[in-house]
Amino acid sequence: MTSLRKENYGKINREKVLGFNWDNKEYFGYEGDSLASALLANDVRIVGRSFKYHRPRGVMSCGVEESGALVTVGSGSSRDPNVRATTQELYSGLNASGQNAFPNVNFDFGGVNNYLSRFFAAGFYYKTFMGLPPFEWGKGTGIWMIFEKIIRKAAGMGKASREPDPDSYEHANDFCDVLVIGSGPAGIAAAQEIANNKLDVILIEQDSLLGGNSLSQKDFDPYLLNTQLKSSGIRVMPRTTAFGIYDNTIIGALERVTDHVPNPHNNLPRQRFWTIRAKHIIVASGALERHIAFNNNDLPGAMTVNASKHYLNRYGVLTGNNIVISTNNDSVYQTAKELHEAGSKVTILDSRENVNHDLSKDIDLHLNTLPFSINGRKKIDGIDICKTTDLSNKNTIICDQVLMSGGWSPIVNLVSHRGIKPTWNQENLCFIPGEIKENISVVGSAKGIWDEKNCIESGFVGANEAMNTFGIHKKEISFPSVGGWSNPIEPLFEVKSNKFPSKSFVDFQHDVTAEDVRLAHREGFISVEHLKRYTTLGMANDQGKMGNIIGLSLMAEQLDKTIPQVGTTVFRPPYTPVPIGALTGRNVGKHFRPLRVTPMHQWNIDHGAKMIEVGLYQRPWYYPKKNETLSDSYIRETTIVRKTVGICDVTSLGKIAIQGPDATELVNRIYTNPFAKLPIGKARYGIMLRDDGIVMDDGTSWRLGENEYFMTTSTAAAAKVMSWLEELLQTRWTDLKVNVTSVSEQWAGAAIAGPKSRDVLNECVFDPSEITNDNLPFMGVLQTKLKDGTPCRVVRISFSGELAYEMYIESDYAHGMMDLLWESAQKYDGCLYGLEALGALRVEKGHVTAAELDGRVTIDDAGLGKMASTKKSYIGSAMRKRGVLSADDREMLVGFFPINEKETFNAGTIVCEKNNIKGQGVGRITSVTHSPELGHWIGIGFVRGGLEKWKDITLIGADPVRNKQMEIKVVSPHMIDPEGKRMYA
Amino acid sequence: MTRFNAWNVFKNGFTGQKSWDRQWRDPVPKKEYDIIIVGGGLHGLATAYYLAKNHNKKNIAVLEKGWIGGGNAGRNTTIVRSNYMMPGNHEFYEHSLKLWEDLSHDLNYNVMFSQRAHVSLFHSPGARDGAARRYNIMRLHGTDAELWDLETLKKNIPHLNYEDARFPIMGAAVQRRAGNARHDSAVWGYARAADSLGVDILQNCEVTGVKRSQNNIESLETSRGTIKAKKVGFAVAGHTSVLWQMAGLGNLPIESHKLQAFVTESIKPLLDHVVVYGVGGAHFYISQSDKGSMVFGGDLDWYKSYAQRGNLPIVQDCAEAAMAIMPCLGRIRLLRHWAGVMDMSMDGSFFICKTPLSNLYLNAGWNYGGFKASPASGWYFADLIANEQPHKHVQNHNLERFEKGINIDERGAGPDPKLHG
Amino acid sequence: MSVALVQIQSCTVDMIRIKCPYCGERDHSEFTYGGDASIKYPALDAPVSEWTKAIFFRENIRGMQKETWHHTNGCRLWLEVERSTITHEIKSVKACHPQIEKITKNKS
Amino acid sequence: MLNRNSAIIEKYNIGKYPFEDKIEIILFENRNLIIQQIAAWPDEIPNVEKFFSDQLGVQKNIDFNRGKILNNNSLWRMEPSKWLLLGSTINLPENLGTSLELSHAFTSITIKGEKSDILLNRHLPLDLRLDNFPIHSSASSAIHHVSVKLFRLSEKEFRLLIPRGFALSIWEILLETASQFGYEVIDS
Repeated sequence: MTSLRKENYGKINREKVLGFNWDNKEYFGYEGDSLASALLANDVRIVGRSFKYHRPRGVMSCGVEESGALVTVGSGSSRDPNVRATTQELYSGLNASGQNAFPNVNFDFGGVNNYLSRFFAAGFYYKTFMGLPPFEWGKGTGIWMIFEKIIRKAAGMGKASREPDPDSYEHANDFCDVLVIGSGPAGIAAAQEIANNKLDVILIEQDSLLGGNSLSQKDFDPYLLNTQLKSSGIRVMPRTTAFGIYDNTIIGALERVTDHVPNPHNNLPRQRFWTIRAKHIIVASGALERHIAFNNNDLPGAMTVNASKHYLNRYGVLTGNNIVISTNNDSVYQTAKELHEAGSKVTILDSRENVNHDLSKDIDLHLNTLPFSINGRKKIDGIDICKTTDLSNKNTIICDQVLMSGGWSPIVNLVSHRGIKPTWNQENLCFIPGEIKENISVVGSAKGIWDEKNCIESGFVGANEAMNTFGIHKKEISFPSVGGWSNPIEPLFEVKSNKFPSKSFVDFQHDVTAEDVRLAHREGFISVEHLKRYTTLGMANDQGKMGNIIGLSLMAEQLDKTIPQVGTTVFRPPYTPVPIGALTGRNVGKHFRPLRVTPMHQWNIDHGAKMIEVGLYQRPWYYPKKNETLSDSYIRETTIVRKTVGICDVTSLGKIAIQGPDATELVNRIYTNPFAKLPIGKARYGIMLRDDGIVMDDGTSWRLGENEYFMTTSTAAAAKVMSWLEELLQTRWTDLKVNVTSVSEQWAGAAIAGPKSRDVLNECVFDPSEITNDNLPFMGVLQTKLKDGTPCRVVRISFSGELAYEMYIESDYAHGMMDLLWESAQKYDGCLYGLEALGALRVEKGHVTAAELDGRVTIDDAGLGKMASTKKSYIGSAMRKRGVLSADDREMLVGFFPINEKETFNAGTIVCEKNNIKGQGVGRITSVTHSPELGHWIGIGFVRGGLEKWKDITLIGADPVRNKQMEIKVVSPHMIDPEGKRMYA
Repeated sequence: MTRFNAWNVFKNGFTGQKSWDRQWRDPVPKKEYDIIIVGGGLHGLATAYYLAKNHNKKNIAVLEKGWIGGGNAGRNTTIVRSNYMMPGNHEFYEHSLKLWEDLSHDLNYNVMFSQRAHVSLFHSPGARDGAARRYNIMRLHGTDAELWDLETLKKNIPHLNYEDARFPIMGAAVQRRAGNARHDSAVWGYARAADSLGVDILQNCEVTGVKRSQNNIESLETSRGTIKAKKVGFAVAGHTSVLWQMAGLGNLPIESHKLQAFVTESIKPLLDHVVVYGVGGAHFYISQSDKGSMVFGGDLDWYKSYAQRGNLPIVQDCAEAAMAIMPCLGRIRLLRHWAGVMDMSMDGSFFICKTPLSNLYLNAGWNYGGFKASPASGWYFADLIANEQPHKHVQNHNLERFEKGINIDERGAGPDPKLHG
Repeated sequence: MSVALVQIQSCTVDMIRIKCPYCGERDHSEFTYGGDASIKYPALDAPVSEWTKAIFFRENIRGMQKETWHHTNGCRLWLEVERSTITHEIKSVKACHPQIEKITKNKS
Repeated sequence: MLNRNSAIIEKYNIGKYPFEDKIEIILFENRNLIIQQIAAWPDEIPNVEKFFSDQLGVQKNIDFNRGKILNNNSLWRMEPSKWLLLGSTINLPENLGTSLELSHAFTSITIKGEKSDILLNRHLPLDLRLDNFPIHSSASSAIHHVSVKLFRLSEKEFRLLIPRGFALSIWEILLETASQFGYEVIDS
């Protein structure tokens, strides 16, 4: 193995030697190296395998367009597949390996595909694998799925870790006057000019070093540039890729914070996802050099010309000793000179007839010459060349590297994200950005300007455009013209081979060849999008950065059209792929959604609560004593509530303050039942309907004063009801003088339920005489004080059917209130109860909740038709009885008992007639519980025609997904104390 | 036409792939057709195919304003399932799934339907019971459906977030026969099969006007000239309202909303099922394509739109959901995302029905369900057009159901199209 | 025409910013989309046919439409936004409530 | 009266948490802050403004999204016809509008220090550059899907009002982000 490093070249720090590991072998590079340059310097040529044919691939570029050197970095949970070696900065201890190969990229069994490639033409998998070969016998998907398993294993590129990503990521926002994307000569000129005019400039550069293509120049100093820019007040963001421009001059950008650091500090995120909102954007994103499609143009050692210049001048790596450059344009001549000066033998094949260039005699220049086929298997042994006029007459040149330049493509992706169609420039054979109507300017080679001086000039023009946005008007100058080569470029996209199957690659990673494109055309895939999808051209990780234009030119040739007639393909964000972790930021794990807790959350946990997620809330589920299961626990809690008293956190209910002279009118219009005559100091249970007459939510409203109500909603619908009231007041009923304010967070609430609840309350309040049956009757409301003087609100309300109250207190006092209540309740052998017991108690009473009100149920279905006033109009009153909504055979709320009282059942069970256990059945069970009082399981749910129809008829509860089936009977949903004696006690 | 099979693939390997035919012709529009289907997406192509195959109709054209499959057919996450429970909906989607099961053979085109199981996670006992209701109804219709407890789930998909998930995973509702398919090949397969039965597929043929009498459509103005038709079917999800207005028919119970889809870079097999997740306000589904990309999607983009483009906050939302169930995806990179325009109906269910015009038929309102529905959609729509009577499974899938109070709302979300995502 | 060629529109991604008349310009993710602002809701006691038309049958405009947005994570105003359903370009924003609209009009 | 209990007490660990020996953020909770919402009927806004001038000595009408620091309290205009009075309560005559105490609805946190604006911008999509968000500005927005209200007290000092039930979750995520700058939690 030889080092290809050249003394006196490069911007690497030779003082700092970095050890790294490639495919389990130790190598050395320098600070400032990319993984690609370090591998090249160590003469590691095969670094990857292609997607389909598993052909050996080497480094083919020096940037984000790379589609050959895709590697895996790291191991274990930090394993990062499909990393471009060309953009991965080298660090000490970097551990990288080849991928999509077994056992390794140097020798890969998958390489056998290469020899079978004649069968694997575009779309071959649509034509076979359906059934038994050779004639696809069979039915169904069985045979395909056997093939699929094999295909899936062979496909894919790198292997992902299955362990959680250990790193953190974050989102970040910024704002600026002008955002400049790219720090090449044009971007720098623009940024400096604008900063000189006192505007706030952010400069984004995807590389670790500033300079863009200047980095390929021998004497360029990126460190000096950085100092200069910072001193002019420019906010410089290196290692940051602008991957998309969105509406309103907003960009999305990815900053790689620690990807180049050996052992990053835990406090630092690995990457940041920036959303930057600018007033003007200057795109100076540069251009990419294209390759040329010809036979074997993918062998390790084949590379773009500009890449080899970068490797020489930025990294001090001379990539070949005997180099053949194939071109159709002028951009390669400077590189040829420098490669020659650095010690390589250089031969140029120029497809043009006449080229005027001052070249050293030691460089062979073949005009009118095309590359025909590269010779070699895993490395380049030579190249067959031929004249443009005679493809059959070939000469062979011995060489170890082939550089290609088929022209340059401005990076129009970012502006294309804005829907701006690129236009084809035939003179320079490239797409350039179309006319832009937003505050976006494109400068430099991204606009198709090749000459450095003109690029700088264009930067100034872009700066002027940006400053116009801010009303700063400078002397008008106009953009230099597109292009800038002294000898015109001539089309050279593909050199047709007579060999079959052809290995003229258009899209390297996906192994799409020129023949594939022609086959797709023959089969009728004549729109660009069809072609793309059929061949997978441009759908690899590089998104066609290298191959798209060649593909288009081949398509145009087939159709006998010009490239612009064929169209451009879609440039979709992101420009370069963005890790899902970065998109997610800190919203991972337990922070996926914010946790909402009640003010007595910690109190509940301290008192043994097991919690359960309810929307964003965590609520107490049950309070197990030692060794108790969920069902032990809720049955005990339910029993104690019915026997003495229990206390439950009900804070999660939505709470809304309704204030103003029209408060009564509002409440009366949104509930189905009348509220107009509710006295002060009383509460009422109410149902709200949607516009279409279906039940939306239930809750209570308490009248606190002449013009003031306190409304509670269900936990689930709290936010929805709040927005709904605001919508009604701001858009439909704008004449009502009412303010609505969410006070869900202001008040903590506890239910105190059971025969002893009044005794418990009496011990806690300042004046026990207030809490009597007369003074605080059922649905009475009291604003009072606890015994230490803390104000509180008490309402007598019951969802358990027992004598029960709810007490509300300002949230910061919630712990104190619970201490008081609990201390008192313990004296009566009371308990704390959770959601499960709450559910059991309400099922016994036939109270409906979200499990029943599923958005299809009418107020009549729910057995609450009596609450629908016929004397007033309210939201939904018109629609609630339309058509079949008032039919007799609707599914109506009922209770269910198992016939065999030892039997249990589940919610979600379908109710069927005995001899017809299929289809939709005649009903369903929505909520179930064990009823300690009745001594067996009970349920509520719906049955077609209601209780009347099915009384005394045995039905079947079918629950096949849980392998259960039982006989059941229909009963009234009010299963305990149907007269409500206890509630009014 | 050269049949697609291993033998011909092998033969062509030696003959330079020269004997493959065009997969569908590029005919010149005739002056008149018996039946014109507007819309060259999966639904339109499938309708034409079944009209020709099941009903022996000749002289059919499919009009496509761009290139076939360029709308939602090519912009979805390719999930195929039949876990619907409302009357009619279930029968319809189950029929569709059955058609998918043999579609490759039927069309002689590998649509790569992979019955890898659709796994719908639940996170609370309430959600489990809600799923049980749906999956019980499936079972009572003879469709496969099961509930997996946590242990079974862990055994099948070991690398979900069972450790520190914000909403702990408790189990899953599973349909094993469900899975995903290759969307483009379904389009091309239907096109090729329809074409071989004589259907004219007219691309770049945009309907620009509708010429009608009081009760009838007489002809369609198109970018390729006037074309007369005896019967016309609309199957242009996302743009139904536009055509409807063009035909002078007023408003529809449909709003256009957009839905995004995402793919990552290719990786070696990581996920062998379709996994679905809906909790904490998120709605999310993910699977891995045969090529190795993770394919995922989430909620609608919140607001009405005809633009085939997504918005950034939803991209972030979907990424969050992806990480929430598969925290190993952190380093996997998003490669592309795109959006499709959905025909969101007021109850989340579709329309296959007659219209106020005697020779116009409507196929619309596919909401999220369009891709999986396409074989059955074509099948029942062809049936409707041929027999002029709706099949009993789609008898309520008409425009009158709202005034009649007939509820086939799978979600119970009410008349707000954006909530049916 | 012998071939089907379509000039493909480039794909863009939205980042709608809504100029709230009270809070100023904000990302649309702070807002909740309401719906068609041109719907005239019938009287509460209007017949079923009128309500059916109002809540189920929508114009589904392709172009500029008036729609409501709620500044949920902001000042909680309901806004009437004039927005293109094709380009998403916003032409105007104002508060729905006429009196609030008057107060905010001169400031924004 | 019962003892008041902070919503973030469980994760309120007073102390210094430097990063690379630096501390660039200081955080503390403003416990027991009195918060009152005053909502004017839209046509009474001028009278409410006069009422503020009489009762609180607010000289000039407060513009949208601005606040006024008074003696022991401060008054902030948060919506076209709504203000928040922090630090005390007043009695608004019923004909002018409604008032409502919300002291327990929010957890108030002060964030100050060299990187305070940068920390906030990690979570808030608000332009906090001084020209665009001058001292005594306010804004309503959201952190991590949760509605918050932000006040700028000086160039590098902000106050956040977070809905109480979400406060612990938001506090944790803020500290997680702050750890890259180094932070100190001081007594409230």
